[in-house]
Formats: sequence, structure tokens, C-alpha cells
Amino acid sequence: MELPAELLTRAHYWMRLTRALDERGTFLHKQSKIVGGYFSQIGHEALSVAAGMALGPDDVAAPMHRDLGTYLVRGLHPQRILAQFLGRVGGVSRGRDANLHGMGDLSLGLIGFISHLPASTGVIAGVAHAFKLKAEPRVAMAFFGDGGASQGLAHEALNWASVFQLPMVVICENNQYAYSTPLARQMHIEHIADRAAAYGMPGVIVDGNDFCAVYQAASEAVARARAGAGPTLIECKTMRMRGHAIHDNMAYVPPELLASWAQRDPIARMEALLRDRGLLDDAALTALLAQIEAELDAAQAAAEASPYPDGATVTEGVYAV
Amino acid sequence: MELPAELLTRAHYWMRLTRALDERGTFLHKQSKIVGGYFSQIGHEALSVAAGMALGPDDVAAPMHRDLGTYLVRGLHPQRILAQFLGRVGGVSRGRDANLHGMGDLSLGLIGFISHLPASTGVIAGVAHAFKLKAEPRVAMAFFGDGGASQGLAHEALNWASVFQLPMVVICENNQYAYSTPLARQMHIEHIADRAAAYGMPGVIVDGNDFCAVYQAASEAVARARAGAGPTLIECKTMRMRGHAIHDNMAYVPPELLASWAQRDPIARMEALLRDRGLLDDAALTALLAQIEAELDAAQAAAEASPYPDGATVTEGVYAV
Amino acid sequence: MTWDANLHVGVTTLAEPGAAPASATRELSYLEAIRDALRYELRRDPSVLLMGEDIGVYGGAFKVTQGLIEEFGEQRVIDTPMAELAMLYAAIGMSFQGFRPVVEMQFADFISTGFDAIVQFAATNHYRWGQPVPITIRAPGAGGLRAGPFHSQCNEAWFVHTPGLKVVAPATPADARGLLLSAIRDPNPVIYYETKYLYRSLKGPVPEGEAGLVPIGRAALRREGEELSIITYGAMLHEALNAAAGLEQAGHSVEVLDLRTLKPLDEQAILATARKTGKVLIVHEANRTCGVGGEVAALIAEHAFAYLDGPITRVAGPDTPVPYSPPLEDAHRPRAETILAAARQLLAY
Amino acid sequence: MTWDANLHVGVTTLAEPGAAPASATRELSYLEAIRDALRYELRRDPSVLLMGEDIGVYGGAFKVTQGLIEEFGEQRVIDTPMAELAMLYAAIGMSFQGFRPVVEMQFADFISTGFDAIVQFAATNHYRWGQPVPITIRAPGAGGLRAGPFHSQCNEAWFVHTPGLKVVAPATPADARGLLLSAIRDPNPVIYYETKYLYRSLKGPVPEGEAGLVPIGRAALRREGEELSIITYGAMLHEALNAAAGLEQAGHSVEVLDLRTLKPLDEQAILATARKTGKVLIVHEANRTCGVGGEVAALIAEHAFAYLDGPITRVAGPDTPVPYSPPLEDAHRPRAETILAAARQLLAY
Ligand SMILES: Cc1ncc(C[n+]2csc(CCOP(=O)(O)OP(=O)(O)O)c2C)c(N)n1
Ligand SMILES: Cc1ncc(C[n+]2csc(CCOP(=O)(O)OP(=O)(O)O)c2C)c(N)n1
Ligand SMILES: [Mg+2]
Ligand SMILES: [Mg+2]
Repeated sequence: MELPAELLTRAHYWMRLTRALDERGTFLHKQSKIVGGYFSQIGHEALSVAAGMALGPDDVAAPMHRDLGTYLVRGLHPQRILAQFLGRVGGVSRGRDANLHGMGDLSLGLIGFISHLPASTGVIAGVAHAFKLKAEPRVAMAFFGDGGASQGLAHEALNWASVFQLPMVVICENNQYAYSTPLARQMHIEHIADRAAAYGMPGVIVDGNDFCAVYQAASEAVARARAGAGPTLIECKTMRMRGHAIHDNMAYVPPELLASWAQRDPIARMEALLRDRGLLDDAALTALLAQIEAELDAAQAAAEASPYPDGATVTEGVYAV
Repeated sequence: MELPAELLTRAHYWMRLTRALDERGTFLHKQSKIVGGYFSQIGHEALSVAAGMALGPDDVAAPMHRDLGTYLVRGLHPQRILAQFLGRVGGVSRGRDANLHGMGDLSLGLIGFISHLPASTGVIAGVAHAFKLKAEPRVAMAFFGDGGASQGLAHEALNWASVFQLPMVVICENNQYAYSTPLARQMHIEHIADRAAAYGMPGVIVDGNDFCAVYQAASEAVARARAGAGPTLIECKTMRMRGHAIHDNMAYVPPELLASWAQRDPIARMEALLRDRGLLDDAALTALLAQIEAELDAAQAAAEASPYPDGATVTEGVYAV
Repeated sequence: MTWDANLHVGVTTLAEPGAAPASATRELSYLEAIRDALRYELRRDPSVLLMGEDIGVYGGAFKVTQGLIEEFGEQRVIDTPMAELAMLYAAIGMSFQGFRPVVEMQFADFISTGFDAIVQFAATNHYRWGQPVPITIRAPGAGGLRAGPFHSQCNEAWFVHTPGLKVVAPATPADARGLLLSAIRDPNPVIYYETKYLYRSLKGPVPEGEAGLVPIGRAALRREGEELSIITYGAMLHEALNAAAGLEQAGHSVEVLDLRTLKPLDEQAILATARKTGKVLIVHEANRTCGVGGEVAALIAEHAFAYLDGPITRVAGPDTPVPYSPPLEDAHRPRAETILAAARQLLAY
Repeated sequence: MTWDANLHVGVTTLAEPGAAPASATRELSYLEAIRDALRYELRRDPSVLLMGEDIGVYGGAFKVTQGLIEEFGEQRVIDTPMAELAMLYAAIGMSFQGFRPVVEMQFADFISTGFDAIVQFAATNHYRWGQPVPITIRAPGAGGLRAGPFHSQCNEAWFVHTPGLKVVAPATPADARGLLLSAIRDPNPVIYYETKYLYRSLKGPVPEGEAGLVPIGRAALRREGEELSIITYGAMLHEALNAAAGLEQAGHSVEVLDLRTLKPLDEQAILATARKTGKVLIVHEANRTCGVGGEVAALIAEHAFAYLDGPITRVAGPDTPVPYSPPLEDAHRPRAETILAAARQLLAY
């Protein structure tokens, strides 16, 4: 099925925005304006944007550290993200949490991430459980990686979702590596989606660098979930195109592997498709990129104008009152 | 393949001993000589004995709370088990651990059980890992239940065993219930063995009440493991014929279900087979039961003669020196 | 010889000193008081739900939730797979959508299996992105029941140390009900340590309705005295009260403070009793080192130093797993006699 | 404004006071000292092996194990799946077959993911059935590196409270090496807290060979003094020494005790310094409530009471997650100035 032009154009914007924001993050880290760690998501734009776009406004997602696109699609403003990266009061966590951690905002249907992978998959099972108990036609979406797949919680949460037949969609982003650990050291199988059978749920394999493929698979799974037909596991095959975090030079990745995935860049593919369908030309792309840079310039200026939190507030907010 | 007469006769002894010891435990609890909890294993004799007998003397097993048969087969003397139940110094844990917990003795290739299910599956992965690292032709065997299958650790340990292609055999004793929780509330699949595919290892389903079936499947898996061909998951279908623990009247189990499994009693089946093959008659059975009672009488007397530990020793042995 | 044959037989009835009984009270066992609180909250607030292993059809390993699935249905009394970590994470997720889940750990000992969900996610969430996590975790803990190392643990100190949690440990039926109501209504994750030993062995008056609410963070002075303060919580309260009664017979006036809430500690009440008597004996069943007693001692040594007339003394479980065999467990668990001996020594200082 | 640009630049060189330098020493960074200990033990004892996420080919998130897989091969330096719980259980199983696994947690913060294996199995096993569990768990902990709530934790108190474990926390390169040798050789599960902050920022003399062994259970007096004792461990030692130097300039004589081992605590050394100076300031980076400082205070308040000339005072991380943003983290982490202020107050008491 061919996706509507409007949707593709929108997706293209989100994907480009995601990459530009990510590159800005990398640059801000080089400038020592972002301190501590920084995670790049280059290569994940198709899957994070597509998964996010497959959800409805009342649905809830728990993206992880490379799902910048999902945060954006769900309406988290780049200004709040940049302020978060910069440790400012205007950041999503008000300076309390680091980089992409803790970027939760339930008004946008976003669960904040913690490091302990794949924690938010468990939380999403609970969100989906709540939807089911309230008989609301809403869907909850979890994300975990090939590394996260080895954690006991991935198993427990998938099992939970299937026992209770919850409206849950699980995006497994198989980007070939968990930090330096290649897939073959993480598991003795080829397809993580094959694990869906262990829970009696459908498992789907898609090309994670193909927006349309991810969007279609995710939309079907969301529709199934919304219809009360239970959870789905979608494995998106992709590649982490940068180091685990910014300090990691990825010497452990065979250059041929990287090179072959570079051929499959999700944005290049999306743009080829758009050009094919007459939805993009050089001028339009140049204009879009300029627009995005302007948006991000403004967002960054606002983020940098946001103050650092006052050290005296360090003990505030531990408890809700 | 028909199993040798000698082996069947030996198995019959172990199964009868297991049941008699278990019944004695129940009786001692009724007499308030055993305090705290007590777990009956009635119905598990075939699988626990068969799995234990499939191992060689240098192999290691981590039986759980209903695998009394495995402990016996590996050479743990009923006297030490009864003294353990009675909290005496002569018990395997010298009075420190309760009922079937902590009955470890590496000289017998036995790992002591902790409550936190399925902990010893993780430990067994490490034992198997050690065998592989040392290139010793030894096998490590884990046991977990249908309840334990829901725990994250079951997933992590199976995955670990398959990633490292360890000489490990996993006996999943699917006895239909975890405490009061029926299988369908524990998982949305019918066969736990189907989860083996999630780890790229063979999954085998056997009738857990049929000694020969379990013995053959376990022996094959042990041989595979010993040959360096990696782990196997064996699901034994059985039924827990008593309450979860002694205080539990099992009101939640449909009586028909119990009745149907009573028809498949593992000892009755073994004895029918033995009679078929001319290896057992009434007189021999009577003699065997009398012999077992005498053995257990002696074991119990010795266990009861063993003193309670001295309270003053409570802090001893926390650390190895 | 048989042990503990009458462990559950002698039922202590505890008057609540200090508080005049509210007009409407009932005599309930500690266990009934917990069940009553659950039922009361389930009726009062449709967002409250229960989750746990075997809590529905079976009514719970200790029958605390008996009858509740019949009254509230399996949408609100949820039998779960045996998966503590997923259960606790799911509770967090439910709380994000308006529920107030009360999660039963079958034994407090199994709380470690779901540890990450509590200490990493639930405890930190409000601080990080401002979203409250109103979940209650019921942890049936402590020993004295010949249940061995994995069904007798007092592991509250792990959570008292972890920022972002609240921890309560009622010692009476009235507090069992009153603190559970408060825990469920609290917008923060609260770990509710209930003492299995007291389930059926302790009865007491329990105020009905809203009158029974016991605020989190407030200790209760169970006995007033002049010469010595015993600070304790949980089942040890009753051992301490027995010891205090013994000391009274010997002419000593002893104060007994029941902490009730372990996090946040009622520093005011702790310091007030320390300043009043100048001699403090801290008693808990949990392992001694880095237990709650250490924290209480440190608070006093810092903020009531000038008032002290003797060493701050602790009576606690020794640093070993809780052993199974009766003579060993008896040597492990503090009793009135152990407390008496320590108190005598401190009084003589 | 940029923060912490020179966090790793200024390298402190610490002379080890008290101990005359052994004949053969080298200047190593704290990180190099850890690596040296690992290499030394891997060479010395074929039963030693390393396990962890990304420790082999990659050399570890902090490059602590860099070069070791090249020297010892992937049978002894094992890259594992991302599964802390299985990893720790596997280590236990390996130890039952003669290995001495050293398990790296990528950050101390992830130790909670494998919690059960440590606190339920490893900690209790010898007490229960007499089988030792000689495993070492390396936990790179603590903050100051702008790493946020999940890469900065000081969670040692969980394990100090749990019977059956040993816990060490070296503060110098010499101790980093010497305590790691002892941890690996110890027949018990030892949690080895290494301080990321010191990895590259601290250098010092490290004795070679067997001479460098540092026994578990013995504190080190880093500075002698008369008026006040600062008791601390980990990165805070250096803040405390700076504070003590500042106090010396103001004419005060301050003693600094480095605990080094947190379980079992060196009670003798703790009580000796408390009795000597009569004024005790306890400093740690970990959250205050129910931290190791509480235990130290309680020990002193019980066993050195008669010698005290002032309130036992604690300076500790406040009871919050470790926040990310520099001004918040700086307000969270005790520094020489915070210690100075508390010490001045106590000296004036
Ligand atoms: C429980 C846990 N252990 C270790 C880590 C440290 N760590 C952070 S990300 C990572 C790799 C994750 O790999 P994957 O799940 O594949 O996600 P990716 O980074 O590839 O997107 C590791 C080991 C962690 N975050 N959580
Ligand atoms: C982690 C954990 N949670 C809860 C329990 C309490 N518990 C003890 S046995 C049991 C049921 C176990 O069922 P299963 O694994 O099927 O073994 P079975 O008793 O049926 O042989 C439960 C819930 C436990 N032992 N461990
Ligand atoms: Mg990955
Ligand atoms: Mg079962």
C-alpha cells in the first residue's frame, strides 16, 4: 500500500529534524556545552519516527536513548530537549536527569527513560494494563534494543503483556550492537522477532531503515492492539551508525559493515522515495534544511537562555506532595 | 528403545524411596516434629528420578523443592534429609536452612536451593560454563517450574547457556500450577518447550509421569551436552498432586483434573511396566516396601538422634575463612 | 521435643496507650486490620487495585486478601504471573494512568527480585521528571515462624537508605490499618512492612472509617517513662513493652517509642525521648549493621548529644541470615529477655 | 559557561602517609592500579577470570580491562550478554567449580539489576550449606562526573547491611591494587567499589608484587591529629585531607581515618580515633540516611561514648538521586568546603 504524500512529507520533516537535532547535540558536546555523556541516534530516524507516527495522540510511548525521533513526533519541543542536554531549568527534567534520560511528560504521552534497560518496557506493560482495565481504546508502545533483549525484564514484560492480552506494541530496535557487543554474543538466534512465539504473540521483522515498512508494521500492530487483539513484537533491523556514546570510536565494528549500512541510510532512502514520487527536489530540500536549522537555532538560543538550576534546590522534589 | 531391567528396577527403588520419604516428611510435619513449611512432591517421582539417573557421577544438578528424587539418586542419604527437615545438626545445612532449601553438597554434585526461583538455573549456567572453560566432559542440570518460567532469570540463564553453547540440560517441570496459579495465568502458550526456539536450542516435550520417556529425553540431552553440542530444554508435563505446601488444601484445583492425573501416577505406571516385563510381583513389591520402611526407620532414628544446633553457634559460618 | 506448637495460640491484646479509643472501634487481628484497610480503600477509591501472586482466587499465601476478589472482581484483585520485577514495573505504569496499585510481595524476602523497579524507577521518578508514583508495596516480613533464611527477612534498611521511598512498619492492628490507608493515599511509593508473626497472634482495637488514619512520618509513644527510652518498631515493640513492664517491676521507669514510619523518620519524637531520658536503647529484628537502628543512633548522637547520660545501645538481629532451626532462630531474634539485659546494663551506667 | 572542563586535568599525587614506601613501587593512576591487580592475579592464579559487558574486545567502558583479553584470551576475559543477573549467578556457579570470577558491573548503578544473586544467593551460601562463594564484584561508583542519577550512585550501604558479604572501597592507587588482590583471594563474595572520579585524576605510589596486599578489614590512618577525627572513604578521603590541611593552617590538628573496608568495619581503628580526639566527623558521598556513616556513628555512640566531647557529626550526600546539572551535582556532592564548615562547627563545640 502506498502511503499518502502528506504523511511522507511530514515523516521526512521529522526525520530531518531528528538528525539535525542529534548532530547539534554532538556539536554541543564537542563544545563542552553538554557535559557527561551523549548518545547519537544516527541511523535510527526511520524507525523512531515511524513508530511514533503510528501512534495516536492519546497513546503512550516509552522511547529509549536512540529514539529522539519519537520524542519529537510526540510533540516534545527541541527547545526542551536541548535545555535538557544542557542541564538547564527549561529542560524536561529541569536539570535533574542526563541527556535522553528522564524525558518524560505524560501530557505528551511520553515516559521518561532510566538507564536500567529495558525498564520502560515493564512500565509500558503497566500503562497498557491500565488502558485495558479502563477499557480505553489506547495503545502503549515500548522500545528495547538487541542488548535489552537479553535482560530478564524483556521476557517478563512480554509474557505479562501476552498473559493479560494487553494493547501493547513492542519495537525491538536491533542495531547489531549493544555497546561493543555484537548480536552473536548477545544471542544464539538470528531474529529477535522469533521470540514472539515464546509468548504466543505475533512477531514481525521489518527493515528498520525503511520508513514505510516500519510505519506499516507499527500501524498494523497498533490497530491490532487497539482492537483488543493483544500485543505484537516488531523487530526493526537497523544499524547504530555512531559509537555507543560520543567517546566511543567503534573500532570494534568492521568498516565494511558500517559501509554497507551507510548505503541504506534511512533519510537518503526516504528522500529517494520522495523524489521518485515527485514530492521533493533540491530546492525544497534546501529550504527544509534551512527551516530546520532556523528552528533549531531558535530552540538552542532559548535553551541556552534558560538558567542552570540553583544548587540550593537540590533536595526539592524528591517526594510528591 | 527398551530400557534394561536393572535400570528399571533401580529406578523403581528410587521412586518408591522418594515417595516414602516424602510421606514420612508429611507425617513428621503433622506430628509437629517438622516445623515451618513442608513441600510434598507426590507425582514428581518419575521426572526427578529419571533426570537424576540420566546424569553421570561427576555431573552437577540443582534440584528444586519437589525434586526429592534427584537428591536421593545423587546419593544424599535420607538420614541427612530427615535431619535437615527436623532442623538438626546432622541435616545437610546443619539446621540453618529450611525443608528442601540449602541441601547442597558439591561432593555429591548437588547445588543447594534458595527460594528465589529460578536462582539455581542461573547458578547451573555458571557450573556448565566452568565445565566448558575447563574442557571437562561434564554436564550441569537445572530444574525450574511453570512458575519459574515466568521469571526473567529463566530467560537470562537459557540465553546465557545458548550464547556460550554450554553443556547444560534444563528440566522444566510443568506441573500445571505455581502455588494456586494455573498455567494459563502464567503464560499465553501451551508448551514451555516452545521457548527453546527463542534461544536456538532444542526443546523437547515429554510425559513427566513416564519414567522411560523422561529418562530417554534426559539421557539424549545429557549426551548432546557432553558432546559439546550445547544446551537442551526438556519440558516434563506432570501434575502437582498435593497442595503447594502442606497447609494448602488445593481448593483451586478442579477435582476432575486431579482425578485424571491420579490415573497417570508415575509409580503405578512404573510398576505396571515392571510387572509386564516380569520384573515385579506382589511379593517383591511387599518386600521392597518393607525394606524401604526399614531404611527410613533407621534414617529417621539417626536423624532424631542428631542434636539441635546450639543457639550459641548462630553467628558461626557466615563467612568462609 | 516439638517447637513452637503454641506459636499462634496465645493472642496478646494490646490497648493503645496515649490515644483515647475513638468512638467506633472493633477488635481486629493484625491481619484482619490489613484486610479491612484494603477493603475500605477498594470501596472508597475506584483507582485502587491489588496485584500479586495468588492473592485473588487463593486469597494470598497468608489469606490477607481473602474474599476481596469475590467482592471486587478480577479487574481489581489481579492474580499475576510469578514475576516480581514485571509486577512492580507494571504497577508503576498503572500509576501513570491514574491507578493506585497495592502490590503484595508473597514474602518480603522476594522484594529483592523486583528491586530495580523500586529503587531505580519508582524512587527516582518524581525527582527526575515530576511524575508521582503512587504505589504501595506490601512486604510481609520478619521471623519467629521457623520459616528459614528466605521467608523471614527484615530488609527494610535497603529502602530506608534509598531516596524517594517511604517505608512504614506498623506494630499494632490500629496502625496496620491506619498506615495502610495512608500508604495507599500517599502520592509516593510506600513500602509497607507487615509482620507475619503478628498476623493472628495480635488483636487490638481498630478505629473505623477515616478516624483510623495514621499519618506517615509520626512515631507513637507507647509508654511513658523517665529513665530510659526504648526505640523500636514492628514485632519488637511487643518484646520491648514486655521488657519495660519487667523493668517497672524492678522499679524502673522506661519509655517506649514505636517508630511506625521508618522513612521519613520522626526525628522530633526520637530526639524528644532521647533528650528526656538521656539513655537510649534501640531494638530491631533486622540485622544490626547499617540497619535502621544505626541511623536512629546517629541522629541522636548528632542532635541530642548534650542530653545523653549513657552509650546509645542497640539490640538487633546478628549479622547472619535468619536460621531455620528453632534454637538458632531463637538465638537470632531479639526477645524481651535480651532487651531486659541490655536495658539493665544501660540503666546501671 | 562550561563546566568541568578540567575535571580530569589536575592530577593529584598522594603520598601514602604512615606506610614507609616498599622498596619496589611504581607511580600508577588509580585506574592503572586496578588493571595491574587484575593482570597480576590473572597471571598468578589460573582460576581467576574476568566477566562483564564490553570488558574484552572493547576493554571496558572505562578501559580498566584494556589489553587483558589480548594477554589472557577470551576464555579468561569474557564478554557477556547484557544480563547482570545471569552474569552474577553464573559467577557463583563458576566459583563452585574452582574459578574465582571477577565480575565487572559497567557502573555500580547496575548492580541492582543483579541484586538477588548477590544478596540472596552469594551472601547466604556459606552460612547455609558451607560452600564458599569466592567471587569479586567490581562496582565503579560515585559521582562528580556529570553522569546523572544512573551513573553516579553510591549504593554500598545495601550490601554493608546484608550479612555474608564483604565490601571494600579503596581511595588510593595502592589500596585499589592491594584491596583488589585481597578481594580476589578472599573465599567470600566481595564487592569492590572503585571510584570513577579517581580513575585518571589520582596517581600514587603502588607497591609491586605481594608486598602490595592490603588486608580486608583494616582502616588506614591517613593523617594524625589531636582535636578532631574525620572518618571517611572513597573519593571523599581527598576532600577530607584537603579540609584537614585547611584546618591545620587555622591551627587545628585533625586526624583522618580512611575506612577502606566497609564490611567488616575496622571497629578498633574507628573507636581508637574517636577515643583519641573525642570529636568525630563522618563523611561520605552516599545518601545520608541509613548510610555507612550511620553505622559508624552508632558504633562510636555505643562503644566510645565516654570519650566523646561533641556530637558525632555527618557530612553526606543528601537523600536525593544524584542530579545531573553541574550546580545541582555540586550541591549534592560533599566537598572540602562543606567538610571544613562542619569541622569548624564541631571544633568550636
Ligand atoms: C541493566 C543495564 N546494564 C547495563 C547498562 C549499560 N549500557 C547502557 S546502553 C548499553 C547497550 C545497550 O544496547 P542495546 O540495548 O542494544 O541498545 P543500543 O544502545 O544499541 O541502542 C549498555 C550495556 C544499562 N544501561 N542497563
Ligand atoms: C522469586 C519468587 N517469587 C515468589 C516465590 C514464592 N513461591 C514459592 S514456590 C511458588 C510457586 C512456584 O511454582 P513453580 O515454579 O511452578 O514450582 P512448583 O511449586 O509448582 O513445583 C511461589 C510463587 C518464590 N519462591 N520466588
Ligand atoms: Mg543495540
Ligand atoms: Mg508448578
